[in-house]
Amino acid sequence: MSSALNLAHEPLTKIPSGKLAMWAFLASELMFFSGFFGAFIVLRSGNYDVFGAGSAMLDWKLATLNTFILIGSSLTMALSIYHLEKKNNNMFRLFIGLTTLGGFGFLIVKWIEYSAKFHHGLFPGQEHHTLFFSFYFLMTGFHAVHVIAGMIPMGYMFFRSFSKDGYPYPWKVETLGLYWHFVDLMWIFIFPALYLMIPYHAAVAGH
Amino acid sequence: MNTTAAALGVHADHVGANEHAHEHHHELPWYRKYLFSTDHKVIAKQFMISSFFFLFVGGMFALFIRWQLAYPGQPIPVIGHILPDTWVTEPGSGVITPEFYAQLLSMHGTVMVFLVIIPFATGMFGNFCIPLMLGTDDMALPRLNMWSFWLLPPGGLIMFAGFFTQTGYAGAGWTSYPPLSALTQFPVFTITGQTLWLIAVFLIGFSSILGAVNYVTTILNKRAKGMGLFDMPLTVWALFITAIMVTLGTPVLASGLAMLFFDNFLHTSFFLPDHLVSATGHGFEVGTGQPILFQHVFWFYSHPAVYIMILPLMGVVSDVLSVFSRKPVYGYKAMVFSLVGIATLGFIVWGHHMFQSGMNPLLGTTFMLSTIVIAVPSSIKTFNWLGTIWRGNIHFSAALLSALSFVSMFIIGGLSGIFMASAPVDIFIHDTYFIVAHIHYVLFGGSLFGIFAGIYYWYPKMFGKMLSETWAKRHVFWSFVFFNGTFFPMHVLGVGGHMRRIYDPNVYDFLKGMQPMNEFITVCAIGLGFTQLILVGNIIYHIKYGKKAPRNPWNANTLEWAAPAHPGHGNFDRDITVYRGPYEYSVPGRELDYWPQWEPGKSISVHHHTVAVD
Amino acid sequence: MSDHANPIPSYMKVFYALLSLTVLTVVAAKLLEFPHSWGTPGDMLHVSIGVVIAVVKVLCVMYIFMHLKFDSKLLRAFVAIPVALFIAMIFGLMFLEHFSYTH
Amino acid sequence: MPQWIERMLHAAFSSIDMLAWFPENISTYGKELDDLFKIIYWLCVAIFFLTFGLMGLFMIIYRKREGHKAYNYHGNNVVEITWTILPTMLFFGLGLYSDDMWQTTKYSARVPKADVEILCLGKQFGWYFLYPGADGKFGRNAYNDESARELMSLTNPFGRDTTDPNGADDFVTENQFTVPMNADIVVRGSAIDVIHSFFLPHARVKQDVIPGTWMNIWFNLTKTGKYELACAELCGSGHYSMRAVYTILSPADYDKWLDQKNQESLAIRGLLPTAPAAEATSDSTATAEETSETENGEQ
Ligand code: HEA
Ligand code: HEA
Ligand code: CUA
Ligand SMILES: [Cu+2]
Repeated sequence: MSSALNLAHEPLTKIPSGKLAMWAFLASELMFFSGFFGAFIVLRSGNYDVFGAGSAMLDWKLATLNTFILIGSSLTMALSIYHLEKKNNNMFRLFIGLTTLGGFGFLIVKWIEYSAKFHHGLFPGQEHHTLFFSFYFLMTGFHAVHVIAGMIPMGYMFFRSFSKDGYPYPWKVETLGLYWHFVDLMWIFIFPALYLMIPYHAAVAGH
Repeated sequence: MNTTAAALGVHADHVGANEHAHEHHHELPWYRKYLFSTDHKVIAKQFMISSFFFLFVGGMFALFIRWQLAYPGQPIPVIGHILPDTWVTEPGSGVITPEFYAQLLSMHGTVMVFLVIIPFATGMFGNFCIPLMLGTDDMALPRLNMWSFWLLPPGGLIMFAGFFTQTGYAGAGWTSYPPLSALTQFPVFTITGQTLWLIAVFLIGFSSILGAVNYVTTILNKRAKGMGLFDMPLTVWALFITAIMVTLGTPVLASGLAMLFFDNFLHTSFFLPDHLVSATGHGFEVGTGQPILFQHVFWFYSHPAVYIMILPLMGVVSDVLSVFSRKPVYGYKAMVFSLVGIATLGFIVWGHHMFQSGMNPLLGTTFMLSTIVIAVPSSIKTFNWLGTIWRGNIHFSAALLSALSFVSMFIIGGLSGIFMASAPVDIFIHDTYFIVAHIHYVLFGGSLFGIFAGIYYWYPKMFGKMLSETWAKRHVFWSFVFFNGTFFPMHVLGVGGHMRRIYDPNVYDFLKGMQPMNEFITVCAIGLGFTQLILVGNIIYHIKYGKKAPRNPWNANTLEWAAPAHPGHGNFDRDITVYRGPYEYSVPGRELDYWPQWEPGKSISVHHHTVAVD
Repeated sequence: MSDHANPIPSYMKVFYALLSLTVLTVVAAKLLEFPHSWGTPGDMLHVSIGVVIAVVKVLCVMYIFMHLKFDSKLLRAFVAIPVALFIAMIFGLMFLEHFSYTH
Repeated sequence: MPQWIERMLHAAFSSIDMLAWFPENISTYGKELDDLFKIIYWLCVAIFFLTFGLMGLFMIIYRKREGHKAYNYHGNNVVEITWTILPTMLFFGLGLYSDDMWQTTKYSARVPKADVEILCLGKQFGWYFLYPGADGKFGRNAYNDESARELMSLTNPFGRDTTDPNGADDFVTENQFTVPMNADIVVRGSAIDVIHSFFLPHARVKQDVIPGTWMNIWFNLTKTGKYELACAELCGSGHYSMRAVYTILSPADYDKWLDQKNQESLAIRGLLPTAPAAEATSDSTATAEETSETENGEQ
């Protein structure tokens, strides 16, 4: 009955509701991570040596690689949106596929990193963990969960793009894209915080 | 013809008389209609039912607490012997144990805050009022809306599942300060009541974030034609500000809960210092966490949360007062700006809960000043409410009486907040019953009476039936009386130094003289609990047997009253265009004392008066 | 945004910028590994370089990849609020922990 | 009328005079705090009567009357600004006025030079106090040396280093402490397991004590006698029973008490040949070395 009425009109802000809601949700995600970063800042100052020693044990080369992978997948994500809007389904399929692949690549590298840590007896919260590794697993873990959560709809879109008319909802991809860039964005902060800010002498002394 | 009907507005009640014809458009299976519905009105009712259920549970917990305080060492009547003889009651006696007492008060606080007031205030009113008052067909993202409800019952269930763990419910207070909430005598990967509590609150928080995201989007994107932001009723404004606070505040709590969860479940040490000594705990050597950090994170959310719990009701009360005084809200813009002010300041005052916590006293000074400043927007609101009824033509309906109870109880609760806001005064009254009195004056006397007002006001639109005004007034009256009997004396206990969260005050010599007062409180509390049965009975009985409600029973202006008496999916049966603000009551030059927003007509504003022109 | 000019060049530019900034931040961090402890100028410099580069990268992502550059002013204002709060909170905490305890 | 109802009603009516319920004040700054409370109280009473009076008045005067129409009025900015600025000034005054007292009680810089210094530890569910003993100096312990935290254990909660000669005469009391009257007493408080709160209702002192950090708590008591210490922060099921007593003695009596304690503790360590027999303590956790606090006649 509402179709005849003027109730269901264009969004007043000209921003599609899904997109606006995604931005609001990302604001909330930002605050979620800011809780972790806040705690990180506070506790790092009280435990400088522990954080230095822990950070020195991380593999910054793998992490740099992962940064490249995520940046790349951000690019392919943006490109896939562009091509879907241009109704170019094949290119869309290619790029959304590449993005998903990027997600996989990221997780694989992450897994290599984690298993090396487990191998060295570093688990979150076992008796001999250090506070630094609690943060390491907390932040990268939640980030990885976000990566996985993004890959699920992404994979779905990839498979849908094989159907006859291709994937039909550009705005959904755009919304997902916002999310994916956010995941990238969080990594941009996590990377230097965990891997790069090492005090040199602690790195030597601590291990 | 459509336009004339619209123009006639509420006079066209007969237009809506057979509106139910519309509902049978496309029949949905029952579970899509009642359970997994995406209709905001159904979701609002779901929130209402679950909140009432949890109110009952939380209230029962409160009565157990009260029994123990008034009659320590005596078995709980009736129920005492049903309860298991483990950590719940002393074997064979039916007397609750200290452990169980701690769990009761923790669960009471948590349930009331997270499962009663927040779902009532944002979940129920948010869902019901926003689309209807904006004159639109539904939320911007109906499916998301459904999810925001369906995360709540699992959250509640998980929390209550704590009862079946080895140690029972979470027992560290609703604030769950570590190390208490992180230390367990069990190895890693053991699930305790506290673990479940953390998961549950996390889920509930997620539920309110999803809801809030939706509200923000809907309010920005889906207002009826012609409706600017400053044509929105204050209820919607309040819900809008609240939703923003939820979006920005709740995730911070979630991050704190996540860290606490790892401390509790995996024995990390975010909030645990090194070398803790306890018979059961685990000491760390590597890295020093900080217990106070959790308090910062917790109150960064939970102070805004107390405003999350009251702002929507402030909006509701403004609407109700205006409608039943037949007068515009005094200082509409000031009301909006004070909402914004409360919300903004609300994010920088959290430290007032931590004056005695051992954070740097310099911060105590800053937080004291900011806290005192936040009372200013609250006083603006109070005076504007008084201004609203000033020179009105007050109809004493149950909704108005509840709203006035809200205002008066909020004043008392707010004034007791001023004592605590002064850090040196807080030294003595912190963690005493003075605080408990404050909590209940603002949360029960404030929020819950606001919720009563909202229910009495919107019931006709929710269920298409009228409530019994007589019984409603009885309920409000007795609630008011028993409420004050229960919670006013708590101020006195607090001044006497009576600590909160203690199982048996008689351990202390200086508290011994207060036993009679505790008994008086308990008797009133029982009365208060039973009085709520009137409300529930009234609601349930009149869903079926109530008089059919007209479209606009209160002769109100806002858009929900343009909808059919019992709106179906899609809400409206007419085009909605908004011509003026929501509060044009008693406009000179008009015969009727109200002027709905959807009714065309011109007016001018002369010296703060509105005058109709033809 | 489809009515805007072809965005691919700007995407690529951002992509290269992000890559080089990543390299830059790693190199800077590795070069700056000299003995210093918390709160000393050395640490401050170390942290500030990392944070500033990260912020630049994030702005690139938000402006181009997330289309804020092409979006309305309203949305930009909308986004600014939480970002401001985020920054305020981070700085607030840095401030807090400086003054946290009465020893 | 049944007696219990009478008792209750009496309680309800006597509650109206709230200020009469304060426990007796025995500390120097306690009076100032109480006075501040009273100022706010009377301020609030005034606001209460103002707002409730107006509300009641409006409800009567402007109740619904047939044929009467309300006044269409949207508010007045001058009025609005007035009632914004007035409370702001009032509140700021209150805040500034309060702040001085806050600084006195809590700022580290304002903690006076200690006449008596005691360490205090909260545990589930009781309190330990450590006195510096005859030499007036603490030995190495978790308070004055961070690294001594490693020594902390259930039997040595203060992490005392037994090899430090300064510490040989330090002694511990459990669930009670004794202080002189009219002296600036500084308590350094911490906890070993969870957060507790050091609450002396009669002295108007409250401070949470947190594991891992030491709080400065100071007070100056003006009366002799025996009073209660309570824990004011939920710390587990036994929170309610985490009570201690403290005795305030005149300076002369205090010195006597201190001498006696020192004798006892030295005796226990075998440092003195003659020792007044120390009674066995009732508490189970502390070792003989730690629990030399047996107080004759206490409790
Ligand atoms: C709806 C919930 C709600 C609301 C609205 C408030 C409102 C306020 N609260 Fe409250 N508060 C809680 C819920 C709420 N609080 C809860 C749940 C706790 C306990 C948590 C726990 O520890 O478990 C708590 C605890 C709490 C504390 C910590 C106490 C302690 O633990 O030691 C403090 C301290 O400052 C405080 C202060 C205030 C102040 C200043 C306001 C102000 O906003 C009030 C402003 C209102 C008025 C002042 C009245 C109206 C104004 C006038 C009539 C104008 C004229 C007035 C003057 C000129 C004075 N609150
Ligand atoms: C909105 C919040 C809210 C509400 C409504 C209440 C309601 C009540 N509260 Fe509570 N309370 C808190 C929030 C609330 N409380 C919080 C946050 C704390 C702090 C917890 C902590 O320290 O961690 C607290 C703590 C607290 C204490 C302190 C415990 C302690 O420190 O040791 C006490 C003690 O008397 C108490 C009592 C009561 C009583 C008697 C009621 C009564 O008003 C309850 C009356 C209601 C009922 C008895 C139920 C109503 C019945 C129905 C609706 C029946 C109909 C339903 C069906 C049939 C389905 N509360
Ligand atoms: Cu210790 Cu409560
Ligand atoms: Cu607060």
